[in-house]
Amino acid sequence: MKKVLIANRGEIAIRVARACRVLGLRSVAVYSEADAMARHVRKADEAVCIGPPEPSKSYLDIDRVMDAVRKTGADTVHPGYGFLSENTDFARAVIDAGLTWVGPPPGVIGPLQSKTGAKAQAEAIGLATVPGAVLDDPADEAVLAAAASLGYPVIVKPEAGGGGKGMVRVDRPEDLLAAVAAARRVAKGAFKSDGLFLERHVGHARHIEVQVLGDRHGQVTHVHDRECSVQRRHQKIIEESPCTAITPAEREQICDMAYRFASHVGYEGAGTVEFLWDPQTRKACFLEMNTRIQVEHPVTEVVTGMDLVVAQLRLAAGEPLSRVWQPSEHLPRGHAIEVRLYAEDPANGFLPQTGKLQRVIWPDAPFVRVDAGFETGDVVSMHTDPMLAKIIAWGTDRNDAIARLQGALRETVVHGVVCNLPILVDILHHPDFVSGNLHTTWVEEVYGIGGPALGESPDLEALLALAMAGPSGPPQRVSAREPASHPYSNGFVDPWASIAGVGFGVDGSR
Amino acid sequence: MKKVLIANRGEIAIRVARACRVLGLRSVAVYSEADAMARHVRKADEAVCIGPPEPSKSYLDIDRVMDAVRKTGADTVHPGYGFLSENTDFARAVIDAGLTWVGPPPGVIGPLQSKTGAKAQAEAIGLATVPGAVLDDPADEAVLAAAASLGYPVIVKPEAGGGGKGMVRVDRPEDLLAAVAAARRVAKGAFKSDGLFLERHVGHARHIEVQVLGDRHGQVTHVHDRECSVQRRHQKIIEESPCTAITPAEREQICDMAYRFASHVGYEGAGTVEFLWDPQTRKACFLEMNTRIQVEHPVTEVVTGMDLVVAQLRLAAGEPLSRVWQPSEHLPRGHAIEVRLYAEDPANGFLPQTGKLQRVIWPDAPFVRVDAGFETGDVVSMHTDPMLAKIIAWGTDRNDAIARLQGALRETVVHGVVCNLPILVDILHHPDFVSGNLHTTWVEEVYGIGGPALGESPDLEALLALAMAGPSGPPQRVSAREPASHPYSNGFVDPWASIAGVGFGVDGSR
Amino acid sequence: MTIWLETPAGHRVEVLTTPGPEGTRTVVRAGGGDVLVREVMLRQAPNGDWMVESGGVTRTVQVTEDRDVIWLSDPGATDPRSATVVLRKVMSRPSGPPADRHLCTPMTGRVVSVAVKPGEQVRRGQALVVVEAMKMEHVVRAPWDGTVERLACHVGLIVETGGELLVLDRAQAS
Amino acid sequence: MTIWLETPAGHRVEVLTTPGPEGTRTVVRAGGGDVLVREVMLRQAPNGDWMVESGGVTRTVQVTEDRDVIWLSDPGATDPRSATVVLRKVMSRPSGPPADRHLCTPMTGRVVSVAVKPGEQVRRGQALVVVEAMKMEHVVRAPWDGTVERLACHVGLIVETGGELLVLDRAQAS
Repeated sequence: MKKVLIANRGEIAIRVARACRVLGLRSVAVYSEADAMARHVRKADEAVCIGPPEPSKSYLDIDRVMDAVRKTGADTVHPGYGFLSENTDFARAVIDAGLTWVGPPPGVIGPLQSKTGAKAQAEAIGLATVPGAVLDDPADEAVLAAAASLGYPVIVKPEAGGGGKGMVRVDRPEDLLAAVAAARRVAKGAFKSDGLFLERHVGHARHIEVQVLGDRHGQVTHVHDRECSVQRRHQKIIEESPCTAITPAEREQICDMAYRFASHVGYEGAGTVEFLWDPQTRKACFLEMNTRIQVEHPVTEVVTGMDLVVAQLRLAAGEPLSRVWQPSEHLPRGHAIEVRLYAEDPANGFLPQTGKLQRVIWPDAPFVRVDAGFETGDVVSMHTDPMLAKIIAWGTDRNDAIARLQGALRETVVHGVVCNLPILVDILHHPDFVSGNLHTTWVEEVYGIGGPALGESPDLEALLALAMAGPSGPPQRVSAREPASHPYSNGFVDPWASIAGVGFGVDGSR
Repeated sequence: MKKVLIANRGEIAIRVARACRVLGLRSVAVYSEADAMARHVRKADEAVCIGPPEPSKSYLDIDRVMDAVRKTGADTVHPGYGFLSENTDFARAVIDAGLTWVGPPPGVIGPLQSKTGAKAQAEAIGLATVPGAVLDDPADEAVLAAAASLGYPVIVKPEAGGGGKGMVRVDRPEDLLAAVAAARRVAKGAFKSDGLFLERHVGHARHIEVQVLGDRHGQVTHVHDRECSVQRRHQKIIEESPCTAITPAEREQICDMAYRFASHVGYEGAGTVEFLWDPQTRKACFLEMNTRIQVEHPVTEVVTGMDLVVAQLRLAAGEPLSRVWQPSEHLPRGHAIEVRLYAEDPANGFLPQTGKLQRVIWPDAPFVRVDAGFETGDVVSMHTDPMLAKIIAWGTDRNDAIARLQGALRETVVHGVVCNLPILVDILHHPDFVSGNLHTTWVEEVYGIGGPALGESPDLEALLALAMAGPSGPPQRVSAREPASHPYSNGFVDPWASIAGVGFGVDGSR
Repeated sequence: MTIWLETPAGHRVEVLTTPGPEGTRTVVRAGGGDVLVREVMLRQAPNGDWMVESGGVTRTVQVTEDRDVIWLSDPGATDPRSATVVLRKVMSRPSGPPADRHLCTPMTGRVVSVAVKPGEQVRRGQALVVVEAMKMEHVVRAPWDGTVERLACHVGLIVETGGELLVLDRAQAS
Repeated sequence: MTIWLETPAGHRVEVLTTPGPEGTRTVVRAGGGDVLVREVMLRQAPNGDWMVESGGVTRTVQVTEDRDVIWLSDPGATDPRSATVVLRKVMSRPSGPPADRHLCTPMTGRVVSVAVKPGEQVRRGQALVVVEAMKMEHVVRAPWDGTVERLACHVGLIVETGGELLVLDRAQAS
């Protein structure tokens, strides 16, 4: 193993390049034409263009990625998360080319791709699962009957989903068919499979997951738990480790469930077993297993001192688990919280935003880590995920971690594209969050689906700062009037429009 | 405690401001006219000018600093390191004004200011010390006799020293008197006291030190050890924790010596007990105690998960040690190494360099921390310490920490002012360093006093990069030709001069 | 030079700047120019930060001009939720807000379906157009009862945030 | 446009640049222009990084022009010790090296002592001037036997790196 091609973009591609550097491996980035200047291209040792802006013709095109592998002489492929990371065809193409695939073999990925199939495997070893029903009969009556048998509210989920895409909660029978149709369309587009299933909605449940690692020699371990209950649109936005809702005995039980499941499926590499935890029954139900590194892996790294991406590479190279993971050396210490900074408008239904980041300052403080995919001058395009960065704080306990993260977000500056920073700040100061009283629909219930009303009244301090606004002596370093240097930079978002309430469906005259 | 004035500058002032933010305290920076735009000014909540560029008329002027305290309504003063941090008059002025002083009381600082006095106190409780002699009789014969009684080589040290300033090793009697005269001049200028003493030079010794904490209620603890043997001009440039030269039993013994000394002197706040460890005898000799936070405190923070500056503030506020420090929660884990990046020319006797930092990129990777006092555009002036930043890497073991630090230094870019990055990189790859075979004169012995010959032959990769050098289509972002915006920015250093070997005492024609 | 700015809450303030050797003297007034909010000196640091001095005390903020808005961040703000605010230049704004009746897309994306035709009558809440970006669908619904006067989009069109999708007349006295 | 650069090891290379829509085509030659080192395309990223493309593979380096030198960093360099090099523009250098006999200060600082007078004869290694900065003393010694022709400094003077301290004639056939 000498040269690793990273079949991804954004912060995770940079994260993998850094792990390569620790191990003395060269890294190769790939990029679509929209990403020719992107930060992940600049942070790798080498980079190769793999096609036009549309992911389907670049990051998702197996042939183009394999061409890049051949061109650069990479001997190893790391898929990151999303894109081709859980694609068995891609894994097989890599392995068939005689290269090292950083992830479980296709024979392990495949069966876990089907969420209902994974649930069946969990049930086979006695794990509880959330009651659900496969929508294999597309007839309206069959769909309605399936939902009725589970009882409302239900959640419609794509069989091959990820990132909350296509998931929708349905509270009343009259909304079901439209929701199923929309979900099929999204699923078809996003995952090339319109298979759907229903799951009973568990009220005020928490999302708890367990990191696992497996080697190529049959050894598997869990690497402790994370909680990811703060979600919007069924997508995690704040994650932490450890989960503070459960007792040590419950934690041990959940971690053991994950260990048993990973052993049962013969897991290799890094993966995550996800559970829904019902605070009423205090029971964890198996949800699914993700066969890749997760967005939220840093909180585990920070509390355990374990570099999971380095571990992925070492395990893929054939090292035994016992050399990579020493349970006694990597006991969790303290508490870690991660926030995901998205280019999206929290005041406007969390809709993704695009444009040029005119000025970005990431925080930089002891016990704070930033995994950023963007910096000043970079462009957020409409073709790919709008996550700008993850900011992770560690503390001796949860309160300490919260205080450090609050301080870090104060120092965070994102100008030019509206992002979810204000709502992250608000959540970190919310009594429910501070007391740990959270569940997967908490954000919606507290802030509404349309998003919160934030930042409406700048205080005196802000008015003082206002004085800055005038054109003044020294030249402005950052100017929006410089000619667009990139074909996608004219996808500019007028932030004023959203703050003033001028948006879709609102009378433009206010 | 609501508002903390930080009587310092550079990275430590920023470090303290961040600790304030974690505790919800407002921070106040002070600055000399040379630092009006400095990064520490920009990172504090408020800032006040305290005088002209010369430190003696600003950072060292107690009246000016106390004026700033009154003007801003600060209720607490943190002195950082250097400047007034160990000045008993300043501590007394703060306390007499009814404010909280973050540090030990003057009655503790005072006796420890005298290095020979501190050694006497150590001897009083049975600690070994390095043989030495006070030079209270300035007569040449007395000085020569004192050195002769110790045996050469000897080290001339200022009584009230710090940062290696004024320290000089003398190998032969004929060099002694000139060295003593020079040391007196430096000591007088730097510490306002020309008191000197001699110490026997211990060959190939290691510098081991122990962090201690004490509360206002008589409780003291040690917070484990650090090693700082990589030094140039008697100043540390690479520090790590833990020290890998000693056995667990020896470590426990050294930490206990530090604990006993700190208890004996009734220590309060954060401090460091320093030892010289002789690998021949495997014995630790007490050197001195520093009554402030140290430059190298991050390596302890990173291995223990203990925020020492937050601890300083909490202890100063009167919290008991038991609330601040739990030995079982803060056990050292893994290994941490810090490098100090100085604006100095390693190829030219490590002479300090000044000028404008035309472009700076600090590394940013998991398990890497950067405490930076400067960024792009900032000016390094001749009036103050040329330390640009500290880069700290943590690893599961020493090799892992070295690999991470090597990777981080690869990503570090400093353009515009010559700095010691090349020698730091070289040291981190040196077999002696990698095997931990170090001592306090190792840098001098390996690289010579004049500094190493490094970066003489860029390889093919660099020649490729060379192609970049042409003036080209897109406008250059960074240009040295922009008019100087700061009165000190014309202290520019022509880096070519040093690389081409054109410097002091060398025939200019080459 | 004088400009007027509007805060997110809709307050208007006048900003008068006078460059000088010590920095730019800046006076901020509110209430139609009658109320002095603050008088400060401004200097820009090499990294682009602005240093605001008032009464001998300096604070540092980040400011970015971007077309007709100004992004302003103050890490030392008392309320961290308003650490960043976006101000609108009200006098110098090149064009007015989009006219009545024009429905726009709130995000950049591709039009994946258009459910109405010109001349069609629609009810408030009815789905008109679906825009997709990053695999997420956004349904544009009618904000009032009315008649589709004109379509400004078609399936497959890439639309940018604020781009017009269609013109919807208000229903007459319905 | 063509410029000549000198590497730290003293090698000279010719750099020929031709701007175009795809980037700047750049040809690097050595050996008096006879040896083609590399032909690449250059583009600058928004953050100032330069992207170097050759044979469809892109690498990223940092470049800063500062007067007559160019700082160049390549984080992917095979030898990390030469990740940063400083190159000299040899043709465009405004002035030659300091003339023979002129002794300069290697660091910016204050002159704290001057041990010689004009006309004084000195031996190689003799201390001439002491410069102090950041409480560190640097002793400027005679690099050869000779005669002090002229003093260009006095005690208390602030001198900048490379600034002349004195002129020391070489001793005639001594």
